[in-house]
Amino acid sequence: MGEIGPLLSQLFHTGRDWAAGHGVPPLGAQILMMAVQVGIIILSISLVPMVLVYAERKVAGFMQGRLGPMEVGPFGILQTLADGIKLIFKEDVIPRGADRWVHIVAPIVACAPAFVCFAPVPFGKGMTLVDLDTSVLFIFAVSGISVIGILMGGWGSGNKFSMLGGLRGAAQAVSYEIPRVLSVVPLLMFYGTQSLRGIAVAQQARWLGVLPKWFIFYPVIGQISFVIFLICSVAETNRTPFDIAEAESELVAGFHTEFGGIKFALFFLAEYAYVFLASAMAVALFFGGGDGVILPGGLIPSWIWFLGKTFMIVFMFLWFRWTFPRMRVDQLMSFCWKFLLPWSFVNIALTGAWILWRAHS
Amino acid sequence: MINLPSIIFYTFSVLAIGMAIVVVTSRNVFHSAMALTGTLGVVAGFFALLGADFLAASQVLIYVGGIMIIMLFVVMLSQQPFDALQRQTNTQWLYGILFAAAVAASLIRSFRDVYRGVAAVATDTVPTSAPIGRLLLGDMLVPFEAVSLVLLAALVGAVVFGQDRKAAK
Amino acid sequence: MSETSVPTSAPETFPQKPPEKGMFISLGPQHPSTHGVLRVAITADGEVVTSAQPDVGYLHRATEKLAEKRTYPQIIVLTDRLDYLAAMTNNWSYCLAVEKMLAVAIPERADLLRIIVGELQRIASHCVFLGTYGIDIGAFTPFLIAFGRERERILDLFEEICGARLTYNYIRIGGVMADSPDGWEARVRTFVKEMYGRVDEYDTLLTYNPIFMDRTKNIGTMTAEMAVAWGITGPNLRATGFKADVRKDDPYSLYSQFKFDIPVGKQGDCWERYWVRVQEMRESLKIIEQALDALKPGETMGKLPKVYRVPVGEGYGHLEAPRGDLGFYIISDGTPSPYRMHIRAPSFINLQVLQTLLKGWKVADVIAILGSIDIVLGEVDR
Amino acid sequence: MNSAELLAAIKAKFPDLQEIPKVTGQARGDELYLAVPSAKLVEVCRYLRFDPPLSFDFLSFVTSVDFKTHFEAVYYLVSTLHKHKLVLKVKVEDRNKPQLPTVTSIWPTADWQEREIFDLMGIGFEGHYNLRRILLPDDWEGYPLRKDYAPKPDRYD
Repeated sequence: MGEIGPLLSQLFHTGRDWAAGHGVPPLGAQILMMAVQVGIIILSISLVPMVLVYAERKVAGFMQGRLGPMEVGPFGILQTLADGIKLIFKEDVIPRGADRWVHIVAPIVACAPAFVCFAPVPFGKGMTLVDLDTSVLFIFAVSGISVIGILMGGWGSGNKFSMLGGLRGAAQAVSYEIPRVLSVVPLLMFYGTQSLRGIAVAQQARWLGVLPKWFIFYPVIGQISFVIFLICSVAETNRTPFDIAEAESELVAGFHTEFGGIKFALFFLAEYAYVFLASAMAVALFFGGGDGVILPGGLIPSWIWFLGKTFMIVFMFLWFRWTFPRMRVDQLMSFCWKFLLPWSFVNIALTGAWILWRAHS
Repeated sequence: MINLPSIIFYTFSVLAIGMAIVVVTSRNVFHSAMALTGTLGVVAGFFALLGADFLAASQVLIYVGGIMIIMLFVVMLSQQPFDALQRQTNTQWLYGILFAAAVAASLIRSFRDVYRGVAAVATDTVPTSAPIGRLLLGDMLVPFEAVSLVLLAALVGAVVFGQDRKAAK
Repeated sequence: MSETSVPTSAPETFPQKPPEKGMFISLGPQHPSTHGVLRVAITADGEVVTSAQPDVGYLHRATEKLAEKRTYPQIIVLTDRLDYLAAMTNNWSYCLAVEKMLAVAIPERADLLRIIVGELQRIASHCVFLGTYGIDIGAFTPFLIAFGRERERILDLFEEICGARLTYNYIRIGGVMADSPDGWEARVRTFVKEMYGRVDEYDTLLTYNPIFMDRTKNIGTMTAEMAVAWGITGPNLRATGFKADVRKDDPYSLYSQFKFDIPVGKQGDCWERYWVRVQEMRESLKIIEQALDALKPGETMGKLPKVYRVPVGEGYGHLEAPRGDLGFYIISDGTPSPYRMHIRAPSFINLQVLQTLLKGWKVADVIAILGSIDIVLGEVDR
Repeated sequence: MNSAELLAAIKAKFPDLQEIPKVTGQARGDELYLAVPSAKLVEVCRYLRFDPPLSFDFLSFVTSVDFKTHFEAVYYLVSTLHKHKLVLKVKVEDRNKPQLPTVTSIWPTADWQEREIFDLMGIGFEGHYNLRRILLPDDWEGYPLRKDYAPKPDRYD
């Protein structure tokens, strides 16, 4: 296995040329290839939640002294597939008191942005679908749309508990969005670019030829940034210890109480897609993207490095979930506004000082 | 001239106008708010179409992901679900339409004069965030900070008005 | 008997309807955190609870009436179904009452076996509390560790000694059902040794977790005076700093011979109610060890005729069940079945304090407070 | 205080209260049993609760018994300070309209226990602030713990 980025690029060029050679206008061929690329990304991102759900259940099982799914397929690896099939074929129930239209659209609004967000993620050398100049901002902006899906789910169910869950989830997501964006600002200042790929590539260097020049290894600023980013990402994805939006002991299941079948699956898909997205972003921002360590370059292709590191971060998400209790709403908010936000400002100031010092020396 | 950008532009325009009409005609406040969200999202699409990537992203981040969510919040908190499907418009809708039409006409007139001969669609997408940053923290620093001061004043005012009288004592 | 002969209307002072101001929330009877079929009618002004009325009775099975139609030994089976998480102590409490009336002597081995299973039962019951309270607060893993690992071990031990895992019917009037099987004592000893480490594990996982402490510290505080006035017993009372334990105050069985401490809290908040229970697990382990040391071969059933009559009169036997002071008040008219049996159910009496305890706390704390009272609806509704 | 001292202390204040003596051959605990007329119940309870040498601050349980000719309410009191116990027995003669004064103002714990008695035995408690059925449905007919209660066949019978 080598780098598949150039290979894919080659493939798309060949495909476009082939289509153009068979009488398809250039514009059409371009759109066709775009569609193929988008299709590939949607398919692979849809597969990710399946893997993550399986991983979650296995990790939870091992942490709780049990085995997790074992029945469907060897070691239960087909369990998620079976669950998916079950969910698709379930009856679609819309409660009588629900706002029909909002109820139906809500899962789509929650889920669709998750896929769009993967467009500028640099999965490896030459594996960035759209290398946007403002990709960091783009991801933050688009992932914010999902919050509306949560609110719609809360409103559209016509259920008090759902509405409370939706309100809580949205309030939490909007609040944590702010320190999350601010935690990335030091990186933007440091590398002078907003492109995820650009930031990842800029980190592919070594200190003294050994320690990778990843942002996480920059003393103080790197660690503060990463910790704030990680905490906020957990909160953004509504997972324990920040899962007050779906707190099952208080709100039954929060905003998705009334959703079943494929609509529930879409909410679920969105959650895991965002977990993966946040991990991928953390890798690109703080862990040098596809940059390898220890082994000489090229032995293991960059995309394997990237996915490996991403799954390490994903594991941290799972680990948090199965270890921590849930915070209370007001504690959650004060933690965000009185702790994370001031520290992210401090970190920006520190980074500014660092950059000034670097410029002067 | 039928090319890809113009097709997208007209699709977006139809969407934006259609949803804007839903905003003022829908009886369900929540539906109105949703339609407004859509309108603002399409505006971001226009920005993207013009090559203003930073503006497009900011539009989505601030309007769709921020302001609209706060508005939905207000709608959800202030209304009992589904018992208030009353009309959004009052009896003066006719004057409203006339006034809107007058504003639209004057805008179209002035824009036609100003932008005559200017291409509607930027052909090359140059990254805009760096120039915008330089502008905001360079030539435009004073207005930029003045605007933030206004926002701060609004924030303080909101806190003062929103404060519980009893709690203040 | 006419229906109108008894006043049915409540005085005007109590608000039957929720107050006009504020939001009405009906928590339950189907809700994940009510631990069964309990309904709490809450009125909240904003986030603050202004009134709370627990609504019970969804699981009422008329145990007291049923008892009037059964013979004394048959009633033990009914007691299993009260607090189904601590059936051993239910059996035991009932047997204490009947044995008082019969004035029968219990062999020492039977008493020690009772103490061992009773304290194991206390640990098992607190394990369930710990797990479910973790879930209430949002931590799922403690449940599967405490409930699925340690409690399972205890249930295995119970299964060996009496053949049942939930409704034991092991403690009988005059002694216990059967002697322990071969090697059972050694297995209990190994379990106890391991369990010390497991309780430490709970401390690292949940007890001293900062988020958990944030959620439960200084929440739902109760003073000792309030607790005594409301008749609260068990860990809930001890969490207020009030040192009260039937095992010490009114020693039954052989408890006066054992050395153990009564853990007490300081201010009776949710965390201390939890912490007292964790400490109690440790004390129970100490008692079990001492009881195992004292265990000598011997009879396990007192000298009772095959068919016996309970003399006319009355008896009250009570003991320290995992949830508090569990008592059975029995009136006998000399017939094979009791004339009247009353159960002093600690869950029922502890639950009523919610009416005042919840007032003034945030809606988000309701679950934390409700969970920390640790009720079993089988006992509340009887 | 032991039973004799307790009795003396209570007799000093309420001379006409009678101890219920233990009948030989019958089973009973070592506690002091007192018969209290229902008219004096609240007064006696208040004294028992707030008199420092007595201070029966803990009402362990309240229950009732149907003796076919009359009802009897049983109050089991414990002093957490002095560790002495006392059983009060109150006769309710009127089977048609059984009434007792409530002791919720002295021990709040009587709240639900009195409601339970009202629910299952049908004894009313004057002054109780929330006397409703607690365990049975609100529209239940009759009082099941009475000896003459005949269950009505429902749709499951």
